[in-house]
Amino acid sequence: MIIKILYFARIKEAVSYSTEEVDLPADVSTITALKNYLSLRGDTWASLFNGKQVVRAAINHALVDDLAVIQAADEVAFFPPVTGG
Amino acid sequence: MIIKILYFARIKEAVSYSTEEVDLPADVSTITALKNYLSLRGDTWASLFNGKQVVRAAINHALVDDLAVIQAADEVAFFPPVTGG
Amino acid sequence: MTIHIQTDDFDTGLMLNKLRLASPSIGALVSFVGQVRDMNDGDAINTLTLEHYPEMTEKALVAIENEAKIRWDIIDSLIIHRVGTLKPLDQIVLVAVTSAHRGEAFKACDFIMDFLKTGAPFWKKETTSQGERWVEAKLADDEAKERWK
Amino acid sequence: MTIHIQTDDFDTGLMLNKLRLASPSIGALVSFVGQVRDMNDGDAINTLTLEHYPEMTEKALVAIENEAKIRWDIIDSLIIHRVGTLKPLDQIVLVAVTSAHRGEAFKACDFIMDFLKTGAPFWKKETTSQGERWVEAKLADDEAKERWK
Repeated sequence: MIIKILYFARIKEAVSYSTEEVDLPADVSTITALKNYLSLRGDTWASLFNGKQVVRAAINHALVDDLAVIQAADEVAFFPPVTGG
Repeated sequence: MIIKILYFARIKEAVSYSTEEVDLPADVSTITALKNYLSLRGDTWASLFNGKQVVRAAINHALVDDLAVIQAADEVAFFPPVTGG
Repeated sequence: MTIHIQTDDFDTGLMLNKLRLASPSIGALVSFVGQVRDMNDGDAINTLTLEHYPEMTEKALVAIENEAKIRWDIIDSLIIHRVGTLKPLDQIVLVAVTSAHRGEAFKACDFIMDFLKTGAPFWKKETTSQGERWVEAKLADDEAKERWK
Repeated sequence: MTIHIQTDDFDTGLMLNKLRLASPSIGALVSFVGQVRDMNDGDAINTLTLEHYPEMTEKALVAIENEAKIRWDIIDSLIIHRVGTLKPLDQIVLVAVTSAHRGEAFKACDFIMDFLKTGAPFWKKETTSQGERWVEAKLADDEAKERWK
């Protein structure tokens, strides 16, 4: 399935992407699975998602936890804990 | 001893005084004693201080309770619970 | 710490900007504005007249601001309270507090309002179509004050 | 309920007056203004740049305002949040809440700030004499949010 992924702030800088479209294997259907899948891209990605720093996720503009299910055409976003206000 | 008494709001209207000087007998030395002393002036005063409505007191611009001691030249004020803000 | 008791209206935006721009160590400004409502206890309000005890008012408000400054790490505070005759939509009171971080300013502003409501010598009289009446003190205000013990 | 995300500065006094004068049933207006401080973690701040996730930001803030309106008896609320590059003494955010009585507006404004701080997709990067750095989220903000459970 094809989804859109957005990256923000520190994470955007780390991966050098702000947005991309990816065609996911059928078994990559949760945020955890997506993190693991992206970690295979190399050290930068692996160290980003190794759990040492908090990476928050949103699906279709709503904050979700790592067990949230991803569906085709979803917009997934990865970002550090927010610091507005 | 001579003290000054001020009245505010509903109480000022009830007693028709805003301020007066009174020469108190020596045994009238607390707020309670002063309330009792003033109650002798007549029905209006007695009903004001009979405890059915709350009458707050200040001595020299500080809120006090009924056991507070009055001294010569003090400024005593009587008023209803405050309603500012 | 500033206190103004006045009959005139005040410019809330101007006062808040002054307070906020006083120091770049200020990160938070919390303020409360009280306004005259058009209804009270089911009756339409024409005017609201505030009486106070001038010699005591400022002392009471200084004591409240001092207590707030002892309890919380705030940078500055401001109280403006009007007296005289007001009408619905008029501003009655402005309380504003600055601090480095928001938690302190929120608590201090809330605290100052609760103590002003229960300890500063102001009294409200309102005129309605039924005539004049003194506004009754609210039990809710005494209860709000109890939170800070 | 109004939300503005903008690069431009805003006129706090004007916005507060508009909100307050919208109805004579309003008795209380509580507001928070956040300002860029000149120091953070011991370093002098030259600039602060706010990035956000535009498609999500407004949704997140609407959800927070809705939740505040469910929890407390408030009349209206306003959130203005700036993005882009700011400097010390610049305003970052305004949150304002109106209600009939002050308790509701105080709680709702405090609540909105706590949830904005932990749930709205804004990120701050600051430049100091040491260079650029992302501002770290604070544990204190997560703890503040826990108060509302």
